[in-house]
Amino acid sequence: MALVLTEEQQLLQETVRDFVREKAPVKHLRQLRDTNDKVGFSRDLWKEMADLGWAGIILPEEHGGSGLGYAELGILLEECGRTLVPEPFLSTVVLGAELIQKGASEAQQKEILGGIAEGRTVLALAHQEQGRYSPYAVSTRAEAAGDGFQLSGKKTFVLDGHVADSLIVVARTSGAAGDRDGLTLFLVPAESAGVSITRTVMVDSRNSAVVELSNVAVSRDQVLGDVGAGADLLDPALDRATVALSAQLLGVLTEAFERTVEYLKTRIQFDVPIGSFQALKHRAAVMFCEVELSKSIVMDALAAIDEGRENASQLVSAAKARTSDTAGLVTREAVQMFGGIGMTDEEEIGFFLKRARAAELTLGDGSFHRDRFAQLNGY
Amino acid sequence: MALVLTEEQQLLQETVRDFVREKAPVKHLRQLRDTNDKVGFSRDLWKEMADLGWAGIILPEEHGGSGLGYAELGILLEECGRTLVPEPFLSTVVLGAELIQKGASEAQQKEILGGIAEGRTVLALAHQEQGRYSPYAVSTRAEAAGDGFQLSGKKTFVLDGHVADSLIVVARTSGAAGDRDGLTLFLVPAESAGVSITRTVMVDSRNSAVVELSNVAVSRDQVLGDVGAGADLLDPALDRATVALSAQLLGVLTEAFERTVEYLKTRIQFDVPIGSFQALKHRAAVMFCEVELSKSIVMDALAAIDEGRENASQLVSAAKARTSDTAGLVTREAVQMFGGIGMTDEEEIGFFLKRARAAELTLGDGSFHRDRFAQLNGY
Amino acid sequence: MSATTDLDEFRSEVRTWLEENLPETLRGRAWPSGSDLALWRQRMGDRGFACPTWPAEYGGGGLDAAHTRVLQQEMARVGAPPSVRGFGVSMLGPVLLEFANDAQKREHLPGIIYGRVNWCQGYSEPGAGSDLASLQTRAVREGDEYVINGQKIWTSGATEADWMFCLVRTDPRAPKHDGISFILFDLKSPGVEVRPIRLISGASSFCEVFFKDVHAKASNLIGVENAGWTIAKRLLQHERTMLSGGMGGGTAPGRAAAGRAAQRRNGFADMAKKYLGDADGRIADPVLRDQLAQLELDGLCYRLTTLRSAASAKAGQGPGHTASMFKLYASEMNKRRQELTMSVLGSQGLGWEGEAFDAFERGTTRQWLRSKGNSIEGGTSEVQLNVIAKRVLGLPD
Amino acid sequence: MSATTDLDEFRSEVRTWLEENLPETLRGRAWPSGSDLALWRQRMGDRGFACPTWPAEYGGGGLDAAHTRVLQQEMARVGAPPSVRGFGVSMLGPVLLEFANDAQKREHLPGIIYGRVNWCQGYSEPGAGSDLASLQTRAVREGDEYVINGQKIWTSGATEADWMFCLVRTDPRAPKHDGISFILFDLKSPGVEVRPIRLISGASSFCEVFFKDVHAKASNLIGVENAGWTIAKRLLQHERTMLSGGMGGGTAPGRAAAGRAAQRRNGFADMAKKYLGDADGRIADPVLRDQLAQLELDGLCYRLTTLRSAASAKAGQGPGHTASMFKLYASEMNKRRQELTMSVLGSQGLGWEGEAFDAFERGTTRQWLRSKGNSIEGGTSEVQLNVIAKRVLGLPD
Repeated sequence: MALVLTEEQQLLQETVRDFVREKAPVKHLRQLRDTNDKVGFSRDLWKEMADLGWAGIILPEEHGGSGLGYAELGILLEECGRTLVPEPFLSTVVLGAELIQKGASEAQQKEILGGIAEGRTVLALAHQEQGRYSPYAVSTRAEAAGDGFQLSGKKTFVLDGHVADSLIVVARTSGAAGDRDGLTLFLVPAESAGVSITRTVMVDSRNSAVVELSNVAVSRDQVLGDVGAGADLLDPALDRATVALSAQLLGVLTEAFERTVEYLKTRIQFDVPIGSFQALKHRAAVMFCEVELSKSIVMDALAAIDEGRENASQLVSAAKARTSDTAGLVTREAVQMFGGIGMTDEEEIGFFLKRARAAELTLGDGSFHRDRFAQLNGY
Repeated sequence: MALVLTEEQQLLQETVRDFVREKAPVKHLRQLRDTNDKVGFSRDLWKEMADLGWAGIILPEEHGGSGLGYAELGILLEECGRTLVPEPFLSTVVLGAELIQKGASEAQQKEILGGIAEGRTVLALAHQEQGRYSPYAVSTRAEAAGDGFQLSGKKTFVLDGHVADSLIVVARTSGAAGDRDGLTLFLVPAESAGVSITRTVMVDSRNSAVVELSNVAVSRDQVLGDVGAGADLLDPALDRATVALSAQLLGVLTEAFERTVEYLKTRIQFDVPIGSFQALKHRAAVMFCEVELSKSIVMDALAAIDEGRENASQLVSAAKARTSDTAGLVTREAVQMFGGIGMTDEEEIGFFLKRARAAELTLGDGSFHRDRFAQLNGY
Repeated sequence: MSATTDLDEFRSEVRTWLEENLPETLRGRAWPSGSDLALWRQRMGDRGFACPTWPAEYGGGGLDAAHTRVLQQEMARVGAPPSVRGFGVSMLGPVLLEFANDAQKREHLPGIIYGRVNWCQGYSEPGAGSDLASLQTRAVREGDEYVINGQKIWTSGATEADWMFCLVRTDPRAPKHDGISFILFDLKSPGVEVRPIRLISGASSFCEVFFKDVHAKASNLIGVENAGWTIAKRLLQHERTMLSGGMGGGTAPGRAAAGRAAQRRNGFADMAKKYLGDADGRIADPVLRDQLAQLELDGLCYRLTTLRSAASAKAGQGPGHTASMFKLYASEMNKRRQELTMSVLGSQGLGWEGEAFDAFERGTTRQWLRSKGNSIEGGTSEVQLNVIAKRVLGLPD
Repeated sequence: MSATTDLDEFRSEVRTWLEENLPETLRGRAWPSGSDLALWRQRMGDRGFACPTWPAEYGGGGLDAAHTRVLQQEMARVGAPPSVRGFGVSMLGPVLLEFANDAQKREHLPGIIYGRVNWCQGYSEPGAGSDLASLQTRAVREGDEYVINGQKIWTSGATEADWMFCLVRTDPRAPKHDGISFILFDLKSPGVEVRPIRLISGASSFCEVFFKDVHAKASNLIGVENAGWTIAKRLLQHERTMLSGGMGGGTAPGRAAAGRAAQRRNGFADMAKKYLGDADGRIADPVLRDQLAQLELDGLCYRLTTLRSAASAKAGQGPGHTASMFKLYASEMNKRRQELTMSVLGSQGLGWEGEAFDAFERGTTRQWLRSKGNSIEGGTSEVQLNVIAKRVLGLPD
């Protein structure tokens, strides 16, 4: 069931918590934002994290990884969520590592996975083409050309796209937008001719890019998995990224909730702490229940991935829907309860509101995952 | 705009209010229920109401009516809603009167409308065939037979069906369930051969019946409106019945809200009135807003019918959606705030909960009318 | 001998015992009755399996959590029903074990263990709902008896009950929490009148109980006179746990509950398809479908949370304040479920009696109404929210 | 002469006057500026049309509600913008008319009428938000001046303002509501420091304003010393009315607002179809479509309620407590609208700057964040709920 942490896991949790509170508090993100940092995260800090084994946490030891599971990855990301750590976990540690492990040749694996584990290599998945998340709505074409293919199309919301060494591009070798069949994944160095990457400045001050592909020539070697069967590779990787993001969101919402409860105890109005007002108490208690439920489903969905349970996808969708919606509820209530000060950029709670909304809209929001949950449950 | 009552309308409101509080309080409905009254309302009381001009309120004076509009009908029904008056307004005064006026021959009108205005004649619309409201989902067949037709099918939720002198049956002369075209309305005496009517005992203790039609022979004279174009007759009548029901619901929800506020002021727990608890205060204030909004849309939708405004259907759907949902909110909160006593049959508030749910599911619930509102607004 | 070996041995012992002692007619019957039930009660009581965790000296099994779990697993395996249930075993018993004196335990526990005495709970009064401590039922000491006058309400099962455990005011001048006592008496005593309560959902097992000069033996007062409030609160915790359902006894019953819930869920989706239509395998109404998915998803998260709570709690610990969360969430969720069912059924959910509605439809109407009481009985949702805010979150008064 | 004839004559008089006096460049411009605006302000002020309901002796138009409505209709007809707006005309002016002495009115009203003086509001403080009366900014009488020390926050437009109307504590020992005064002073006075506030949505017109030994003339204290709380409350009512938007002045502006809202609505549906797809004329996502319909329906009911309220209120009556309802509902509704827009846009709603997002998309992000302040500024939603519960429903403290 894995609904309680083992002693080793508790130790990991404490280690991560202490590290990020000291080295990557919310101030870290604020500073990157205010200095218009070109990278959008700290390469030095990323190296330090890699040295702690975090960049390769789910990679096998032969590739320099820690060989741990999603339960541990979840603990790591939950703690990173608490301080809004912007380093490239989702793009590289989860999506990149998973797709390369499952889809690349041994030589490619050897080269790239080591780089990931050492914090040298950053990858990005170039997938989404429109605002609303819809995994098979891919129009980017991969036309056969000589021995290889030519890629053309436009990708948006490519997480960490502007600093990635290579992109994993989802393109269509057959079929039409919306079809599950006919997708193919390509490993494309960012420097390739015809690739144009523009960083986009996002509300949550994190990294994202628009990628334009104009007749980008790729060889057969650059195909990950099988031609036309990219969805078989993509689906489980997206599930894993989704549960990882849910764990991060769990950290975001838990921290926002705890900060709000603390504020309710200390902010004085009408000569009493505002947390003594029953209406606010009840709203806080309602949030508490939602936070607890979020924690449970995230832990179980992580365990389901590790155990390879048949219903893992359902649990993942439940986790993303629940954490997305709870994070929205908690951060909106947080800003309201902080009052005017919560509206200022100076106060950190607003960063949580922004991150919660961005993460909600990443990899499918509550509505998307309820639909998927219903479908997987046969209605 | 007609968002305030004229002096005449205020007078009508007071007259109705005084009458129903004295002669038809909630006790009236309770007594009918507890005695398993075969009729389900009081014929004597209905005669008295008719003498006051209520049964023919929207009928022209030539047919013995009062010649008033929907604004006045709305006032009447709102007050009747406050005490859950079970007399046959919706079936006879609105649906029956409208359909006969618009669809029957002059001779039929003369005969039937006078009977309605005098409180002698009760009509019922036999329309719905399934639990969820869907106006064109009619499978009952009207097969051509000799000079006339033969009707076969089964109707549910026929309001006042078991005491109606005649049924207005919606049947299909062509097309398939769901089509707007091909519906035809027939005026069928309840005593006709092949008509079998079974009263159903409903949660809100009001009248409803299942009607089975087995090769019921009807003549051309019994057709209301044009063959195959029944929807042209039905649609405006349903709009009118829907806004009338919304007005009734407005009364139900307003009364339930006012009783709840009163209870909050008088029920003592922890040595103070429970209405002094901020959480309950806030919930009461939220309800107040919803009640006020409900009142505004009902008044405007009634006026839109009277004025023949182009967007009347949109306003009617808005009114039904809003009053259905507000009545649900208010009556659920009412029972919760009344606490244990609200769960007993002895306390009257439960009657409001039951009526609110039944009225919500009559002529389309909030979800149905939001869908219709969106469609009529072009999205 | 290792712990595992010990448990394995116990398991085979239980298995054999069940094979020999479970009356065949009771197998798989959730609510057994008749003479075989009497036999089953006798055997389970004698063997100490009726109340396995209670001390052996009072007729319990004296088992620890691990052995109890084995017993429950083996009983579930062969479909053996519990021999006793109700207020006695789940609420009064634990309280007697904690607060009663030796003579009282010896007098009352066997009646519970062998299912000989039906208990009911005399707590709420018309003026004392959420503010239970404002109760007014008076008990005046006269010699070695108390004389009781007043009224209780919401007494579940009073028409069937033999005895009542009851909160009474023994000192009307003390602050309200300091003048309450916890006393037991025979419901057949002269002066007791029981009247069933009709609910908005129809007949119910709830009653009003009136006391006119009812005499109760002073030796049946539990704990110290005027210190009954402590006992009352502990008993409410047990009640909350019972009402939130299935999160009490470790993971095994939790899993079983999850299985039942899953079955119920599929039933809901099928029912929704039947009433709303099926569009390519989906419920045809997308808005209600979204609401159902939200409800099921919440139910899943809720059940996982009860399992997580049980896994976190060390065996033998009493229910913590999370009981408030479970009580709150479970009752609000059931209300949502019933509302959603009504929306799905449309006018077919409005039937009260008669053949025009099938049994499921008629049941729906009643259950919808009955569910409104979930967030009132056993501590209102507002009380649970207060408890969470204060005890769990530490928000100030 | 009948009332109607009188109004008709006035209408033609206004029409002629507007034809002759409205600078062509200002026609249809909502936010005019430049030298023609100066001319327009002079003419409107001279004619008494800038503040038509204010008494003529102080430079107002002295018009009743019916004539004012005619003036507004005629101005709307030719697209004439108001010549003055802001805190002076909508908040301070009415309060001066009610509470100031003759000399104060003569000194300050013309500056408002001719748009010569920009006013800002010194109310909130870091420790005094919802509990405004706990404000700490001190004003000490020294001769014919007050010396002010302290800090204000959320002062809108302070960087542009000339003068401030300000709540100060003049008696720190009195109960908190009884030691407050309402005073006016020049923001260019020595000792005033203005710092703009950066919001979560970016730059804003809000400021913090610090006072260090700022000298204000005692003759600019409005009303009686220590009795400023009454004025403060009245002014908050005017603020609430202003923030809830469009329900103040009878049906004409209400209708115009309804028209604008309808336009915005269709825009929303079209936008939703663009981002979510169009399925047979419907927004392709049925769940979001349902939410949009609910929002629009609520908006419709809300606008009708403002019209009903205006129709019920007799002309000339001040805003009643329904202002709380409108403030509450309008701000909560706008928050919902912004949330829904974000859901529709998906990741295209997450842009902050740059060309990858069009102007609408970037605006969406900022407006979503900015809307979170709607339910905080001008009295939080919680304060409005308290007011409704107490003043409208009469629930006890």
